[in-house]
Amino acid sequence: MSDISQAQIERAIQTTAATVLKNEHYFSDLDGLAGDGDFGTSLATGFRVIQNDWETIDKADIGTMLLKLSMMVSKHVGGSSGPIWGTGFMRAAMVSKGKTSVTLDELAAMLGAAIEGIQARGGAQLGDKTLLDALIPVHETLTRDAAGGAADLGATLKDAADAADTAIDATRGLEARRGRASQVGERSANTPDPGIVAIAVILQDWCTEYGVARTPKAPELTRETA
Amino acid sequence: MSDISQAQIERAIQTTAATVLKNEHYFSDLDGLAGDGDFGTSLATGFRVIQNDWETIDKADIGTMLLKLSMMVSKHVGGSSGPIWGTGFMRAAMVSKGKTSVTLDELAAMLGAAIEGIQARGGAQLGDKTLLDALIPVHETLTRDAAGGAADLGATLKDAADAADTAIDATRGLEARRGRASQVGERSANTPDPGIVAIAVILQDWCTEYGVARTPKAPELTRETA
Amino acid sequence: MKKFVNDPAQFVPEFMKGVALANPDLLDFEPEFQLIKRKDAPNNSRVSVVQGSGSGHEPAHVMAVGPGMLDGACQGAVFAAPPVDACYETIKRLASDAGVLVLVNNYQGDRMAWDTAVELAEAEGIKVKQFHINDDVAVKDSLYTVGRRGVAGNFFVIKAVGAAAAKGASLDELLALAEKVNNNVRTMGVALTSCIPPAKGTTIFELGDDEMEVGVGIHGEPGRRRDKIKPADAITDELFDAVAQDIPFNSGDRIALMINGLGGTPLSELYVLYARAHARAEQAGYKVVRNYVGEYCTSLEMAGASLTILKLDSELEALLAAPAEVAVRIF
Amino acid sequence: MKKFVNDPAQFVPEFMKGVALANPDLLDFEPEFQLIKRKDAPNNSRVSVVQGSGSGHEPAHVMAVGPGMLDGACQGAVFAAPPVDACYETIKRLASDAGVLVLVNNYQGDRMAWDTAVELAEAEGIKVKQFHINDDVAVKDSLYTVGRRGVAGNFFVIKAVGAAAAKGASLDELLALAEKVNNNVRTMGVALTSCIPPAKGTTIFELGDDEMEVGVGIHGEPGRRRDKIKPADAITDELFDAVAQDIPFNSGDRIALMINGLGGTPLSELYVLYARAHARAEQAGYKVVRNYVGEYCTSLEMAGASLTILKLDSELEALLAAPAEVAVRIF
Ligand SMILES: Nc1ncnc2c1ncn2[C@@H]1O[C@H](COP(=O)(O)OP(=O)(O)O)[C@@H](O)[C@H]1O
Ligand SMILES: Nc1ncnc2c1ncn2[C@@H]1O[C@H](COP(=O)(O)OP(=O)(O)O)[C@@H](O)[C@H]1O
Ligand SMILES: [Mg+2]
Ligand SMILES: [Mg+2]
Ligand SMILES: [Mg+2]
Ligand SMILES: [Mg+2]
Repeated sequence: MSDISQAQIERAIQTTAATVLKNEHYFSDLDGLAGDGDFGTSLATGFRVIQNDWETIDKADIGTMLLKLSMMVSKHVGGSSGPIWGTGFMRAAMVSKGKTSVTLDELAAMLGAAIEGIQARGGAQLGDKTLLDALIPVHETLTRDAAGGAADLGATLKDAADAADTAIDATRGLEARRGRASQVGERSANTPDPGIVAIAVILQDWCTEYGVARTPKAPELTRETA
Repeated sequence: MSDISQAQIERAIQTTAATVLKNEHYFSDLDGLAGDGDFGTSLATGFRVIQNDWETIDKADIGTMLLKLSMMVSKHVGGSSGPIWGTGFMRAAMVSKGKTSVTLDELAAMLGAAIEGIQARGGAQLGDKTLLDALIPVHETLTRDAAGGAADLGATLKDAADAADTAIDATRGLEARRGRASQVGERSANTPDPGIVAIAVILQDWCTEYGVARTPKAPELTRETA
Repeated sequence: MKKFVNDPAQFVPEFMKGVALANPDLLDFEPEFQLIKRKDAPNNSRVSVVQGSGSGHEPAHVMAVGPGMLDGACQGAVFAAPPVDACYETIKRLASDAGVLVLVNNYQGDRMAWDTAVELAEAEGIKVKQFHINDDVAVKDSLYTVGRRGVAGNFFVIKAVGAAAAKGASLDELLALAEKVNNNVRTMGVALTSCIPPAKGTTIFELGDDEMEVGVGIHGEPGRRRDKIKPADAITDELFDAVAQDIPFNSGDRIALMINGLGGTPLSELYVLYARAHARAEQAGYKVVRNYVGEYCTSLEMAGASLTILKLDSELEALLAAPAEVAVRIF
Repeated sequence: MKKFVNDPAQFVPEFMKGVALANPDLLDFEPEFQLIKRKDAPNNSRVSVVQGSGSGHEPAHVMAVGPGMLDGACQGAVFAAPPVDACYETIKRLASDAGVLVLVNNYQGDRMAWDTAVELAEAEGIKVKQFHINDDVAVKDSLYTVGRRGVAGNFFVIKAVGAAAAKGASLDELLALAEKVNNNVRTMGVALTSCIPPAKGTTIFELGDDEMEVGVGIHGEPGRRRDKIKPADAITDELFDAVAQDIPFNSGDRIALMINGLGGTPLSELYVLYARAHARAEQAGYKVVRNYVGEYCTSLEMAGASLTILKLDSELEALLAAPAEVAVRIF
């Protein structure tokens, strides 16, 4: 399978910004169920800056670009999302320094590094009902597909979106064990985690953007794309 | 026409108490239109005490009884209603001292004294859109009937109720010139004055209590009796 | 009703009891007359400054009792002037050889109650005078009515008079001082919601989701007009202009600027209003010497605010800066 | 939205500007990092005490900056911990030879931001320590989660630590003191309404007209349960029992008792709650040495209140009684 170009990654980031801004209020409403209703606004604040300053961002290579994104997040994004997404971009940047294209293997390594960084920062494990419950399965599909599982990038994208989508319903019943939601005990059960939903929505929109046909499963996605 | 006994006056006062308590929220709502929404509660506070302590009130004669009522009002009723109704009872008491029955002439004199006292206390004149705009016409009917206008007390009651009823619509369009409502300028126009309505409602209920047939005119009364 | 209340009829005595329990060394509470007074008042070497008014405006009026402020205050039910007896007993208990000054907010109910009480007290040889506070510019004054309402400017009259009384000013001097403050202070407010008096159990007036009442009274009385809610700066500008043009204030004036919350509006929003009001004052050439942002004269849980400007001179500046203590504290 | 707001995105910087304009001699404001600091800080002869948290809890946290309290505080958007950069710059600007103590309310967002900022600051050789405040008893603590939330008890940690820092206590002594206060303070709150974050424009949760959220978080997070609104005394009893049984407090304890308003509840109602809480404390044999009734840690315009008890000893009593000054004032 052919490498993933920096242009494709840039397009994915711009798509993500559009998705986050479009869903600002929806993500905040989801965060209101067991949290404090600011998730959408916090993310949107950061991606609005990224979108507005897009042209001026140093894109010498993938790593440089991701480092700049990490700095923008650290400057503008508050709440848990700031440190989490800022750390994620930062760690991904460190393993893509100097590269202007990456193999699927290298992309998986970037996500793996981001996951490790987020875990180190916030102490969450798989099953704690945080966005890691979406990112970790997605990382597995990337590694599997890199090992020859997928025909092309489209198929890989679909596998990733499937994994994130599945995570929504798989974690819905759990009590959160990290993040603000973990401080409300059983009141967090039977509400979807907004971070997991956000990852799934973003990947679904990536599929659409790259012309990959896929029917979403979780109600949060069908509502969203509806 | 036969004299009015103390028993009849006591019955009128008890009827008044029942009317005021029954209309507490309605009177307060009317007061909310151009005022502060406490008229019903203020009056009810006083008449609730009068009702509860009724047996223990010294009723040696009409004057003594009215003086006691005046003192109860001064102790328990706040807002403008306290000084107004307290002064009214007090002045009526002074001209009925020692009496256990009064002629219609004397009853008119009692109301006249109450009106003078209220005017002295609050400085309101006819047309200032206060309960005096009901009491003064009522006083006129009493004097007229006392001078041979009415066949019996029932007819007199009806004349009095008519006068108060008429005052509601006659003053509705005016801007208040005394009381809290006078401090809202034209915003007090086209709202009924709660004090005037209260007098009319009380007289209407006296008619009912004494078996005098009468069809109320003003919407505030028809609503009320509805 | 989204309120912390037991029996609505007991709401006022219950919160007054709380005020007394929270200030055991400072205050005495007499439930029979809903009266709170300084433990150390009256003091025959100085004039007693008292007030009495309807409840629902906390910290006005009973929570404004303390050294350098009021010597005592009685309360009526929510929004109802106190009964005549309560006013009379307040004067009586705080009667001082130096006299008693009653600061009355200009409402007919309060005036009639205090007029009666003062007549009774004078008949007993008590030296007592009254002053009517009327700083609300919302409704144009008129000779034919009761005149303007007394609202948040009340705080400045109490603060100045209380400080002067503590320094031993005479009854006539205090009366003149009250008039001076009242002549130099103006206020206008705006409501975003109506409050709900506990005993009434329903709102006093109905506002649409996007409506505000400009010039509202602190009892929910109508003001100048109903309007659509505007951005905070536009609202502040309207309040500022109405107040500033009334006296009028002039460039070079030294002023005290107050943004008073009506009860349901959080501090953060009050400071948004203050930022604009302060900027407008500077543009107008006023020097903001003192500022007050918080709740001074409220209307239960009404969402809204009022803006007050007081023109200062060296005498008033010193009196406002003088130490004072009231039932409500931060530390 | 019944709020005084211009552009919701500018709500926080605008009210911070108001705070700065109202305290020109006391405070500096840096809009870029939504940071407010004492003009006279840092001072190398004493530890700087700082905080940083989401907005919407005013007067916490930026309005708690002043002599004897915080040296500085940065704010995030409403209910959002400050960005990492703001936390880092706060430490940097208040770096003192004696060190910097960061008082962090125990939320994951705040902790992650400060952890990152502290790492960066330490890498630059700045002496800095953190302490996590977690006084909310609403949700049972658990090893497997982030632990209890930090709410109104925050005030007591700031007051005690601020007073000790002013007296020149060392960084380690202040850390120990913060832990002592935190170990002896407990809080629980109740909401009668949800608030509306300006940027969200809608409520965080939906409550029926007759419902309350018992144990609510100061960001509108769920608490122990949804229930029908009960009489004020019954609500106070539930808060009191939950708090009193947690440490537990014992007969003979000397305590500070706080009734904190969540933003939309008027003072009068808070004193109704205080009256009951004080009576319950006396029944339990506690001696109420100090009391606090008002707004200390709010949730925008949420109608509701929290009850806090702090167990005192002579050291804490002296520190609470020490003079202090903050941006919000009465006089
Ligand atoms: N420790 C953590 N590790 C990874 N993700 C986390 C952690 N804590 C929270 N999250 C994610 O962040 C989301 C909430 O973000 P946000 O609303 O910005 O945080 P806050 O609770 O500070 O308001 C949650 O839905 C969850 O997916
Ligand atoms: N000066 C006055 N003289 C006679 N009646 C008055 C006067 N002022 C007010 N009233 C009457 O009292 C009524 C209002 O009573 P109330 O609500 O107790 O007064 P307040 O305005 O103090 O709340 C008015 O409807 C009016 O009829
Ligand atoms: Mg959140
Ligand atoms: Mg009224
Ligand atoms: Mg009234
Ligand atoms: Mg948050």
